[in-house]
Amino acid sequence: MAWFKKSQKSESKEKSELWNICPSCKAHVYKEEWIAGLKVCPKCNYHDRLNYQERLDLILDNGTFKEINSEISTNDPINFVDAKGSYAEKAKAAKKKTGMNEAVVTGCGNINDIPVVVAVMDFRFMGGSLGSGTGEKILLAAEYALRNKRPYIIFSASGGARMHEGIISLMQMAKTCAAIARLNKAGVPYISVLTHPTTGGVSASFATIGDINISEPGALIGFAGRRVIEETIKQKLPKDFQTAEYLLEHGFLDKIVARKDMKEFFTQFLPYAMKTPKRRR
Amino acid sequence: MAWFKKSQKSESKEKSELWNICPSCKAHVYKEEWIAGLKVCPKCNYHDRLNYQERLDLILDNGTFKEINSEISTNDPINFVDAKGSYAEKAKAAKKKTGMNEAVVTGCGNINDIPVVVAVMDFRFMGGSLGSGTGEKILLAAEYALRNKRPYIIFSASGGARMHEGIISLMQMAKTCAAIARLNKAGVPYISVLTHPTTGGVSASFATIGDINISEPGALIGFAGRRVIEETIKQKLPKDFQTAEYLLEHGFLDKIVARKDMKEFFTQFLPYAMKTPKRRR
Amino acid sequence: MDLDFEAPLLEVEERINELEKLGKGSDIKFRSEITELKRKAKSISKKIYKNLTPWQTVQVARHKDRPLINNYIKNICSNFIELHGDRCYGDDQGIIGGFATIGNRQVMLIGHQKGNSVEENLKCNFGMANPEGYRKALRLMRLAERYKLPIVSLIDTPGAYPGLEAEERGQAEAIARNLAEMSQIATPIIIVITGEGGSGGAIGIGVGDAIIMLENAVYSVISPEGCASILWRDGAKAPLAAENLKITSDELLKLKVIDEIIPEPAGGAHRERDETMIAVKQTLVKYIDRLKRTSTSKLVNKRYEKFAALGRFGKKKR
Amino acid sequence: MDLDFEAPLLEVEERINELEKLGKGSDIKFRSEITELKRKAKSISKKIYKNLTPWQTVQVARHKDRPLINNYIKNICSNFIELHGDRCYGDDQGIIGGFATIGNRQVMLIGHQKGNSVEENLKCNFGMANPEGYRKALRLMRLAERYKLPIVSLIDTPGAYPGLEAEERGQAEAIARNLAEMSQIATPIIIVITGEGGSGGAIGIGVGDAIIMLENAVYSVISPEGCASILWRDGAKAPLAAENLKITSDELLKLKVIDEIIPEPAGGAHRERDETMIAVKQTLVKYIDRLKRTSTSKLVNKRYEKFAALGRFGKKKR
Ligand SMILES: [Zn+2]
Ligand SMILES: [Zn+2]
Repeated sequence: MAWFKKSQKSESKEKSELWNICPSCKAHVYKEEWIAGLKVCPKCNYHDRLNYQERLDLILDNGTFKEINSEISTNDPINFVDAKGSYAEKAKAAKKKTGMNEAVVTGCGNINDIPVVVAVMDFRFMGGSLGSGTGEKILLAAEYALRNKRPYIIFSASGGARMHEGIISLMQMAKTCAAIARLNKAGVPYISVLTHPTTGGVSASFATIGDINISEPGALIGFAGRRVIEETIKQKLPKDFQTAEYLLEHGFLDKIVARKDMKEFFTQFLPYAMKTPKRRR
Repeated sequence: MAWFKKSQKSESKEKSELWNICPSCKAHVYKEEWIAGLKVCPKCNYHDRLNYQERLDLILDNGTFKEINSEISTNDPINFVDAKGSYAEKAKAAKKKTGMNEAVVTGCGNINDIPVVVAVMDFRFMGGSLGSGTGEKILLAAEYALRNKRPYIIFSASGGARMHEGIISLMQMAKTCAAIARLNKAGVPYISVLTHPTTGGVSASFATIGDINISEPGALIGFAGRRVIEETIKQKLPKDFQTAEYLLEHGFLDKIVARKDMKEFFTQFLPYAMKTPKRRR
Repeated sequence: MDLDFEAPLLEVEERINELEKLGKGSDIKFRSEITELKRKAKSISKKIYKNLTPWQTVQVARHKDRPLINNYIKNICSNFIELHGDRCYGDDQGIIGGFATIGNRQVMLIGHQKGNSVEENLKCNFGMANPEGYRKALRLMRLAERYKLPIVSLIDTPGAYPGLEAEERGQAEAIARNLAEMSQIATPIIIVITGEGGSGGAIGIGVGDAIIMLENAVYSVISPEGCASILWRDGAKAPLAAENLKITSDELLKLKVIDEIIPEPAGGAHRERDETMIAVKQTLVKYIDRLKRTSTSKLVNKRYEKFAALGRFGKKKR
Repeated sequence: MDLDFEAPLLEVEERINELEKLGKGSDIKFRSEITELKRKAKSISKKIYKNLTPWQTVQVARHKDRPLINNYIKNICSNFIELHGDRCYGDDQGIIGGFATIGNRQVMLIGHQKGNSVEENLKCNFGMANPEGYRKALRLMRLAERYKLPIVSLIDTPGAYPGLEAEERGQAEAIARNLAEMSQIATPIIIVITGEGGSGGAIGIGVGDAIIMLENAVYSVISPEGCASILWRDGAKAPLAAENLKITSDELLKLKVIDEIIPEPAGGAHRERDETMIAVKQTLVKYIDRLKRTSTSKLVNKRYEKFAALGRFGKKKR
């Protein structure tokens, strides 16, 4: 197949206008088809990352989303500077690139007429890292869900804690979990959707303690990074290590739901969870 | 060593007057020494079974034991008869042999002046099997502990459910666990001491759900029998399988306490557990 | 797997099948004979099933065509959402569970899974669960409590799996924990023994407010084979052990271990699967509605008293 | 493992040692020189320890002679009863726990165990716990709640173990579960970061009502080495990362992540072990007595607000 690889390389630039190359199997798919297929590869079922807007469009009834706490933005509690410059600059660039204030968007909306509170992380914003603004928004949305007795759904997508905020980012793990614990206590449903990728401090906080944890096919979910683990244990890891399928097998996921079925899944599921909280419109 | 085995055999009868043969390592130990050593083999540390009276003497302050519900005895709910005769006859024989009414003795007493409620199973009574009378006494003692806010300690020693009582014996597992659950809810301490052997339906009920689970060295503890497991999985089991040490390693025991240290252990432990219940004398 | 005591019935049924095949083109020719044979089959099956020995009942309870949890899910539930995992070690398929709707009532359904094919049998270990199965069941029951959903537990297992790894990971503790927790869960729990109620593996998800049993199900502290090999030192004495152990629904009703028997059609659940499952559904709906009327604190107290009374033969002394 | 920045101090200390050995028979001869050297040593150590860089503090926090949980148990606790096992899979020695009495106050003590010897290091995996360790800690904390005992948690870990089996058995879930549960446990929880507070592995037993830190302990979202290798693409830049990450006790106090710093003797905890441990004991006693005066429901609410406020920089909007 050497000839194919070769031609693939030389043509890739012009092709990229029309085609999308699957990050997983490298198949070429018409961009139109790629988008129509919800960024799921028709060849290998790879579920590519969605930005927050695409996720909201996918899951909520058209026009029902109302954002809350949109003004909450990044903070620079430790005036962090690394080799590439300051965190302040980096955050500014992320905001400019994404049009977001933080790595998560929160608000309320309806899923087939059932009111819910959602938090959607966006990997484009500094790798979906958990900073103080992220944690604060996730906590405030949980408190909103608690007050209004509405199910809370978090779509996580994150490389972990945002180390540029130092210890304050670590504290967001405890902070968000405390908010979830209050929902648990009050019987307000909390559903975690772990999308590709959900790792590090986010996997070790709110993302893995849903009443039910669901995920999309092939999503990467894990605590430590593959490279770190391989260096630690001095052996190669299995190919399916830390995939959604692996987590399902090991007892940490309730279900893997294909992207196209996600809204329908919630439509089926939510009535079971809605027995305590009153249904509001 | 053939000569030794031979001489052992021929002399064993007269020897048995003076010597005790360790059931585990077959060492000959003077009976006096065996008893003085609390039936623990000085050679291999094997903790031989104690009868209920020996256990009570070992653990409670002299003269403090007051038995409760001693009149509760065996029942024959399904009029069971097997190859060797009726359960009624068998139970009668067990009573005669042991002087007990059931496979457990319950009551209250003090451990170094700390009042406790105890249940002590006795393997001599039909293999310490869990019958309806056993379950009833264990439940009633739990209720007594609950009413009086005293720590409840069960010393289990059992081959499992008493199948001669059919389904009623199985129900004793749920019944006793329900009593323990009430103690848990009220914050009344419940400590399980799993002595040799604790298997089957007793291991799968009250014996493994102590606030803390402790055991004696080498005690056999397990759900299924070794032979059944070997037949099922078609392989030999490791030597230490289902020992107290094995359970400790696998996370199901808090501590292994040598017999001679058992009373001292409770003297150390009980003050930690006694913060809720009032201390009574 | 044919049941030998069904031989006269199977003979007639076979003849009916033959005739129906032959008669495909020309109905009239065989109609009266078929009608007659069917009447005969019914009468034979009634006769056989009225007088099943306990050991025969065991065979019926284990029959491969008997409705299994998968069949109940498919036939009497809607919107089933299976939930996986114990959040600790794995996902055992010997016990499955999830949200289900039964006659418009939303419940948490759990139960043993035996599997309908050899492949499935292996996947779920013939309904012999590992500790993960019991821990998953407990997780789901707690979730049901949080969501205020009644719990329906379908019991059908030869027993908890007696394996090395099961011991290693605490089979005993997992069952015991469930017994304690189920006694306190603040939502209605309805148990149905649909097939084999095998000892600790059965009661491990068998504590509830209503214990219901299909007519030809069995529920026992030990398998008849196991009992025979211990007390008779001869596994072949299983029929005798089955007789003595009192493991059939009528005996268990007398002992007050169960609250109600769901009658099976003549010929058994494996012969009239749909009819059986509908009967189960109706009974479940009845109990769900009934138990929902009791406050949960009262429910939990009554559940305690229910089990506390089992095996209490003298006068109360508490 | 000597600390290079301690070189001038170590030199003087060595000389003192020599003289003391020599002087065994004839005290007077060396007495004045020793006195003078000791004064010098004290002055040097004060100077060094007053100006530790963050990276030097990391070295001190990791020092092999720094008091570990075993030392605290031996020196400031009485009647320690270690409790084992997670009731699910195993007994991890990377986190240990049990009943302990500290100045007559009964508590549940938990904490990371690094080990005092190579053999112990291996047994407890250098304080890098597996999921079983976190689950055991949770079990013990729940028991403490049942018995109304305050919880003391000593933190000293490079991080949770990044191993294959740890992932397999849910390292992430185990830590997350603890974070949620600890926020609701109805008994006082006092956290002391005694050495290394390594990321998720630290906070996994680090949620409480009072967060206390030894002066030369560190607490960080990522190891300086890890941060340097990611953000500087050069692990050798660890000192720079340590500087930037703000991981020292004074910085964390400013950030309100901790409530109090326990000062260490000049020369560090590894040099004055007993003095350090007594200071820890006194602080623990103070907080135990203080927190016991608050009702548990109020305690839990305040704990929530404490963590909710971390990283809240704008005005409240709730
Ligand atoms: Zn692809
Ligand atoms: Zn011996």
